[in-house]
Amino acid sequence: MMYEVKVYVTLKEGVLDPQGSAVKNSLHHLGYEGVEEVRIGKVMTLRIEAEKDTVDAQVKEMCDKLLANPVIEDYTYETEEVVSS
Amino acid sequence: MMYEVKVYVTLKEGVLDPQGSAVKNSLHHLGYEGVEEVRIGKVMTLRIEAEKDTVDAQVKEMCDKLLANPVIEDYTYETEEVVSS
Amino acid sequence: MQLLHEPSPQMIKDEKIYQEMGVSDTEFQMIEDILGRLPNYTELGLFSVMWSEHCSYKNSKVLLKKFPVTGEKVLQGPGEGAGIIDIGDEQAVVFKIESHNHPSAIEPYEGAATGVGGIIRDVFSMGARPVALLNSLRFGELKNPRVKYIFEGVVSGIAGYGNCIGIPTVGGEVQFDPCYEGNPLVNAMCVGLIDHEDIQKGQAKGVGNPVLYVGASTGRDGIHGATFASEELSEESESKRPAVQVGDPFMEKLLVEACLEATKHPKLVGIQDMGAAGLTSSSAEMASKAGSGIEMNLDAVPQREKAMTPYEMMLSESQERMLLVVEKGSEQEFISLFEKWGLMAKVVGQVTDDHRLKLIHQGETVADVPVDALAEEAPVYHQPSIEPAYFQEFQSQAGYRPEVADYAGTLKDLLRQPTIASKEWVYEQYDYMVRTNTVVAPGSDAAVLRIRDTKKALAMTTDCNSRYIYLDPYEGGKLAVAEAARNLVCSGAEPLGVTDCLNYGSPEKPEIFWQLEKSTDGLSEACEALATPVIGGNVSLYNETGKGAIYPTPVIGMVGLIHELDHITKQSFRQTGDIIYLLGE
Amino acid sequence: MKFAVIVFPGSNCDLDMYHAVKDELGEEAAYVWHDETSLEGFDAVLLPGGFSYGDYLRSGAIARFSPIMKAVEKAAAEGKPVLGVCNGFQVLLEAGLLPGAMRRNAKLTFICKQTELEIKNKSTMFTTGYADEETITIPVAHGDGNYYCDETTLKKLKDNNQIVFTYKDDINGSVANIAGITNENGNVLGMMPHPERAVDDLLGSADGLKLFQSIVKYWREQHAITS
Ligand SMILES: Nc1ncnc2c1ncn2[C@@H]1O[C@H](COP(=O)(O)OP(=O)(O)O)[C@@H](O)[C@H]1O
Repeated sequence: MMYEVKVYVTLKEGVLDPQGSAVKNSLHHLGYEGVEEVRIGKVMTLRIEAEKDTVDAQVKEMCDKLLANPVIEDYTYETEEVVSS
Repeated sequence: MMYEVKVYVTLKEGVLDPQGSAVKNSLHHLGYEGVEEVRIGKVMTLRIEAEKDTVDAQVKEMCDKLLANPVIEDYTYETEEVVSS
Repeated sequence: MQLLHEPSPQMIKDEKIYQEMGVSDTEFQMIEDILGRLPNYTELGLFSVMWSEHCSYKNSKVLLKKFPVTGEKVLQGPGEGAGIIDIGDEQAVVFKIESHNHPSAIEPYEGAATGVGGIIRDVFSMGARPVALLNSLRFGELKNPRVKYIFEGVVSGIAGYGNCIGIPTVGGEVQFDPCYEGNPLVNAMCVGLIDHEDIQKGQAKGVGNPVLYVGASTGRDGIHGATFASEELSEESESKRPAVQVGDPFMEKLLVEACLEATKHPKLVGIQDMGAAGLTSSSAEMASKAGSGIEMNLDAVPQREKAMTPYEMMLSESQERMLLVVEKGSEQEFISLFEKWGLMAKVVGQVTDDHRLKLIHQGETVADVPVDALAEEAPVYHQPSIEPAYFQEFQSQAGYRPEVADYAGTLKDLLRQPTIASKEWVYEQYDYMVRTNTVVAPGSDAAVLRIRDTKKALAMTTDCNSRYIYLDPYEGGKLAVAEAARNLVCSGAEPLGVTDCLNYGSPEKPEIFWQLEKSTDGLSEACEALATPVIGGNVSLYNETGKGAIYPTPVIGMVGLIHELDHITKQSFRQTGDIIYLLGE
Repeated sequence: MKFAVIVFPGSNCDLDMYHAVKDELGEEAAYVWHDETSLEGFDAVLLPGGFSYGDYLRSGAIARFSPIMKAVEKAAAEGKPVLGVCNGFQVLLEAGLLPGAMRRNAKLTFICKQTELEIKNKSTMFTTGYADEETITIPVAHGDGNYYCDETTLKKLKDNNQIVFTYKDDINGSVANIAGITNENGNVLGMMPHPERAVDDLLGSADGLKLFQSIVKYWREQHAITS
């Protein structure tokens, strides 16, 4: 079965995000004073051919091993079956 | 009102994604042969203080002006009201 | 199937679709005459890119002819990926400069990054190891937020590519002026070192020899302007089509190493990078130079996207790709060599003897055109030239002498000008030390790199004061070359030669063509006088926005040889008590 | 003494390491390709700077899965000197051989310049050659050199004397200005500044040479005892 998986990797709360602060400042310069915080993370879209009962475990493993660094990052993911047309 | 906005910025279809290819290859080496494609984008989480009827337009403007480059990137976003507790 | 989306040869002619590709009525007639029939869409595409100013120099050829291009030490003048100059001990220096102005204006990071990637390929395709990068940049005034965005993006793009690939970026220049607003200039230069015996040429010799495609797969990158919006393609998909290429410096790093290994292989016949006009220019030029032909099977071309048409494949400017011709029977050795570096190499065609570029797609011949017509026989124009009014006005002005009351204040004001101020913010983003040869880092007159295992060093610089050239193209042209030479001499070097990047407005305007004419006269004369031949370069015309043309900006890249490490001098004062002399008038 | 210089696809400072050891230090060195599996016969391991796998995803994240890393882990466990510089440091962090992680530089831009370092621990096998209170000049060249660790880890680093180098000025936002740390054992050193680029006055500084000389001195002493 084909799955489309979206993995969201974000900096742990408490870890300073220099990129986010830079974007926030730029937005303020552009006049968007209401922006109080910006945090920047990654979204990875994976297409995986896998068995229904293993896909979840596989994605979790990939995140733990490679896609996120647990020292500074958290992750969440969503899995969706791709219905071929 | 306080809003939490998630902006997803991804490379347009057809734009080379060297990061994604590198991650895909690495996942193959780790034994996840089923991974057929990886595309990497950004997710930006913004907290914005704004009026209900302007927040959407503001976010769209920010995306067009700063957060994404329409030449190579697409974006989508979700807006949610933050209920203070 | 997808070919159906393309207009028929008759439609192309009747509806003058060729004009959308920048081909004029007369040029279309020439193409028809050359082929003895109407070109199909793919063939027209081949001509349109090969006959573009960028590839054919049709408007600038008459001017380039004036440059002195020979010299005792010149091993390779203009005509190949990069020029080569002897530096003794069986070694030589290879260098070239190129522009990436337009892509940088719309996607500064990737535009600048891929500009760097392209010029590196020009140098290692000669068989040389790239040892240094330089650049020459022009932007509008920094007060404008869009300009600031472009400036920051360009600098980080240059840094991003050069740092990742591990070639030090050792020098350059930055100028800010309102004339560049909306049309920044991003010129990148690469310098390489080579042993004489390793010099390669981009030639497709030997009938039956296989043609190898190496590196990244082909996508729809950089096919723009010339594209025809067919009925089947919705507006939405059109807007999805990327006009700007994205670079992969990591892949190019592997490509450098693998190609340098390949150039040591006795069975390599020819190698060339796929730069502007990608597969088209590399195949047509390699065949034309060798007096041969090439037949390519497009189904074998590695493709990143689905259902690519021959037109798209031939015009794609996807980055990090090379074309090789190797001796028949050795293809597997080369494929294995590239595999070792994790790179894809595929046989996509063979050398023929019919002087034609023949393309096969899904069993059908989709293009069949003479290679010389593509590579050599583009029309040459001598545009009319008129002395602009502003020049006469400037000439008739009395010499201006500024009155300075507060010297210290004026000096500080000058130093505050972004064009004059320290460029540390820029060059601190470049890894200028990697490979540990950089003796004089950015910040001095010229950069100096030692040549390992010798007592020698190379000095290099890029220079151009476009305001002078605007005011007086002839004198300004001479000044640009002289400034570069002075920078080298002040570093302890003997100037060896020049590569130039001619950035101008539209040559179809007589006043602009006049600037081109006069300034190249000045450049030529100075190069002649200083015995620094022009061994290569690049032309970028049509640098204009609604507000007008940029200043004429012929950027000079110059390289010199330092015979003894002891001769290296820097710009900074060394110690208290040293005596200061002022030379000259 | 024989040094292994690990080469990942995308390593850039492999050559600089090699020449520093061969030409300036006068010891033996050899390149070891990332897909080898053994470091048999080497007395010390050097992980050079660069952009392994383009530093795509996170610096060092992909390289840590190279086959050679098992052998690097083994060498580290055996107490052999292991030095990771810049990208090499990032690989060691990702591999968990050193604590913490790297973020983008606080100002977001890449920084290349000579930097003043303070030596916080002069008794490691990497630093005995330096004099007391010596401030040294060694260049940095990195985009992701902003060292991070949590409070607990920082306390541990301090308590165990694992912080070896700090920047004199805050150049990239690193926690406690950390420029280089060792593991608990003291035989694995990761640092962002490039000692291999500071081994020749012609190129601006020779302050890095003592680091390599310290390794050799340590090894000679060990070797004299065991043989
Ligand atoms: N301004 C110039 N001065 C001298 N030679 C030039 C100039 N512009 C282009 N050339 C030479 O013309 C030859 C063809 O250039 P080009 O087709 O642009 O090469 P490339 O395929 O590397 O871009 C090159 O050898 C180049 O050095």
